[in-house]
Amino acid sequence: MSDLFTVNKSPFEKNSLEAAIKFSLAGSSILMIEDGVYGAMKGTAAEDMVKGAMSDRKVYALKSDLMARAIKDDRVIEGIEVIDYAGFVDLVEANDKVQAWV
Amino acid sequence: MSDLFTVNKSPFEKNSLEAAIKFSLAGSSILMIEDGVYGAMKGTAAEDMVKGAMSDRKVYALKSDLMARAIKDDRVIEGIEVIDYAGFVDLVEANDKVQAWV
Amino acid sequence: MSDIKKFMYLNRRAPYGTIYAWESLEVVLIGAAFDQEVSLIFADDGVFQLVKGSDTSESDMKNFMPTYRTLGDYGVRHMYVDRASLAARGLSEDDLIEVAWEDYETEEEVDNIVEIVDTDQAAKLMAESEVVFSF
Amino acid sequence: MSDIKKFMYLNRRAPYGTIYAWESLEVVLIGAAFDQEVSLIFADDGVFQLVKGSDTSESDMKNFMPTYRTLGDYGVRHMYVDRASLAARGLSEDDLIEVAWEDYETEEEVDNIVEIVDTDQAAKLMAESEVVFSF
Amino acid sequence: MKLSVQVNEGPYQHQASDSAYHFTKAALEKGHEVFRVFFYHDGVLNGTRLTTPPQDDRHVVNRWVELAEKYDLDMVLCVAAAQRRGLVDEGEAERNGKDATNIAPQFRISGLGQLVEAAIQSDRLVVFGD
Amino acid sequence: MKLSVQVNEGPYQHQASDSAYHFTKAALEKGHEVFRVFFYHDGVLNGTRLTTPPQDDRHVVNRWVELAEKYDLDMVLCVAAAQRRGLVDEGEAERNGKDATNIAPQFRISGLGQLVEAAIQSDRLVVFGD
Repeated sequence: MSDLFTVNKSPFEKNSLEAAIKFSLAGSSILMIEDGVYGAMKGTAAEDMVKGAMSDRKVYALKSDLMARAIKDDRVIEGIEVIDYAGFVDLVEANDKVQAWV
Repeated sequence: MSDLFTVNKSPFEKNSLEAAIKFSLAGSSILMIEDGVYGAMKGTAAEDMVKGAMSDRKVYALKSDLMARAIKDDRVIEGIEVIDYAGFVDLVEANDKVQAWV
Repeated sequence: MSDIKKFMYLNRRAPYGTIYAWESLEVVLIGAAFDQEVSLIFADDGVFQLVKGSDTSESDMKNFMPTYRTLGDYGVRHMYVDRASLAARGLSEDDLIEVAWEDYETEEEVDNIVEIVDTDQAAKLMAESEVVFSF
Repeated sequence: MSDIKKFMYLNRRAPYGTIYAWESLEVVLIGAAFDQEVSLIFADDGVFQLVKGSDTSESDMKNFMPTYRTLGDYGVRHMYVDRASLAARGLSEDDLIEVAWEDYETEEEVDNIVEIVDTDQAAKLMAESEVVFSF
Repeated sequence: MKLSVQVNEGPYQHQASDSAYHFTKAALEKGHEVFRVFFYHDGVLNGTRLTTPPQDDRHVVNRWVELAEKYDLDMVLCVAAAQRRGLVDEGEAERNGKDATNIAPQFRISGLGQLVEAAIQSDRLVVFGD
Repeated sequence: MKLSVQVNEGPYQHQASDSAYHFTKAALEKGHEVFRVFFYHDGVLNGTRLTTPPQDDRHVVNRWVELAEKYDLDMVLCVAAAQRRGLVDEGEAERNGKDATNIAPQFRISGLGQLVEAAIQSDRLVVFGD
């Protein structure tokens, strides 16, 4: 039993990422899309929260959204997996269901 | 020189109220409307922030929005002035300009 | 029977400021025709949806609060509320509406299906659902 | 001369996730025809609008980042960036684009009108403006 | 006082249009001059005559139309925002080869310059958004 | 895998419709079945044929239409949401006394039951919103 949580809000603006982490069980996957990918950046006020979640959850970020927001690979927190839309589809298939945390 | 800041977001969901307080000078007025009126409630996690702002800023909340959200007068932080739309218009006139913090 | 799924409606938004709370309710009402196992969960600002005493007479908006009280009649079996979200907003169980439920076949009755749960329990309940509608 | 006002465009949203950043720019571009005293301020997630290196080739959205670099030609005199907002996002001045400005009459030139300011200064700058456009 | 109002969100989804309406109405009732109401972003969607809200709910579009009729209000939809979102009058339909219009009476489509002009001409600009 | 997709925001204002489109396209290209794309809330505004976006930007509506043509996609606009927001087809125009329609080809207007049915019939429901 594992779920995919999508998060599309900047962690500096809205509490969606924080909430998704809080309400996700260990073993869940979290996928950052749209403005949610700001949560994948190194060196921000949200980094500790994200790293904490990564201890027992898998975190992904969508490549095209990172690119549009000028977040290069070397600015992405290590351990976050960068995927494209095909990878997004695979994640949806690999998990039991998807929960959107908007 | 004094400005009116309008805030229409719940302080638990978005950082608009916090930002409006941070970027407003002493002597400014802050008007809570729409979901922003949740910031006027007693006993919440945002109460200290609001009371801090009230030391040198005047805080208002829109009556019809408080009513719709079931925030009765006795749940409103003391010192916050509850006004109607006519009062909103008067505030706009009394201040040099209005800044919307959405 | 494989067509009976466990539905969870996740409500994280305050009412009135946006339409999501109301249009989410509309799905629940329509969904009653489909005989699924339906629960609602209220977290973050979604807990404000259940606070009693809403009065829209001066805002000219439709007051949809009474609809929540009827959800038991629309096949909703559980309405969970996240305890920490309530606490952060200075709210307690006394501030929330009560929703009754009755099984007309078995005559089983429940006075109030609104139940306050811890965050861990809320997370488990969502994990055990088969579909999560997010609003 | 009473028709010359001090305009401040307040930008607090990230680009692309919503259209506000781009449609705000459109106002600035059109507004150039009106010869006002125009400043922009970037705070909270708005600071992300000025980060260089945006690449929308894989997202099929219009890349409007180049437009910011031309704002000096559209009568924008100052682009202020809130220091604390940058710091919370792990960003520094090096991450931001530069925008040049030239007065064609006096031949006065400024290499870069992007200026990082403290929150207090940002508050003062907004207070001194006569109109604040919020996006 | 001479006011202008900017509305950034469409009807129903967000309360912004409701708030803008009640504010504008209160200002007019107090005798203030409203120079212009400018609809930007999704705000242009307030100007469609094709809505049919439920009978037990307010009619956001018609309220604006009636207020404009009563007070001779200038209600402008931004043309660029309207094109992106499918808000069309006769002129736009002709220019862009559309086979229908959906603009409500009392609204007109014009350029962003109308917002800048409103900000210059008015004592206050009040913005309602999401 | 059999998928359904829910879109809660209109075109351009939020990226949600873009994300939903790219996701749906990727799923179809991988050979998955998309049972239905359901447009709810402001999402119904994706279904208007009256948009004319700038030439240098993507055409969000036409992209959906072309995807539906290519893959025979079922794209449903919620009727209640559509009525509030002025999205009208022939039947709705007749029922509500409207003098124009604005629905784009490939879209159809139907009830919320179509969303519930999609959730029941599909292996996964993926929601894109604000």
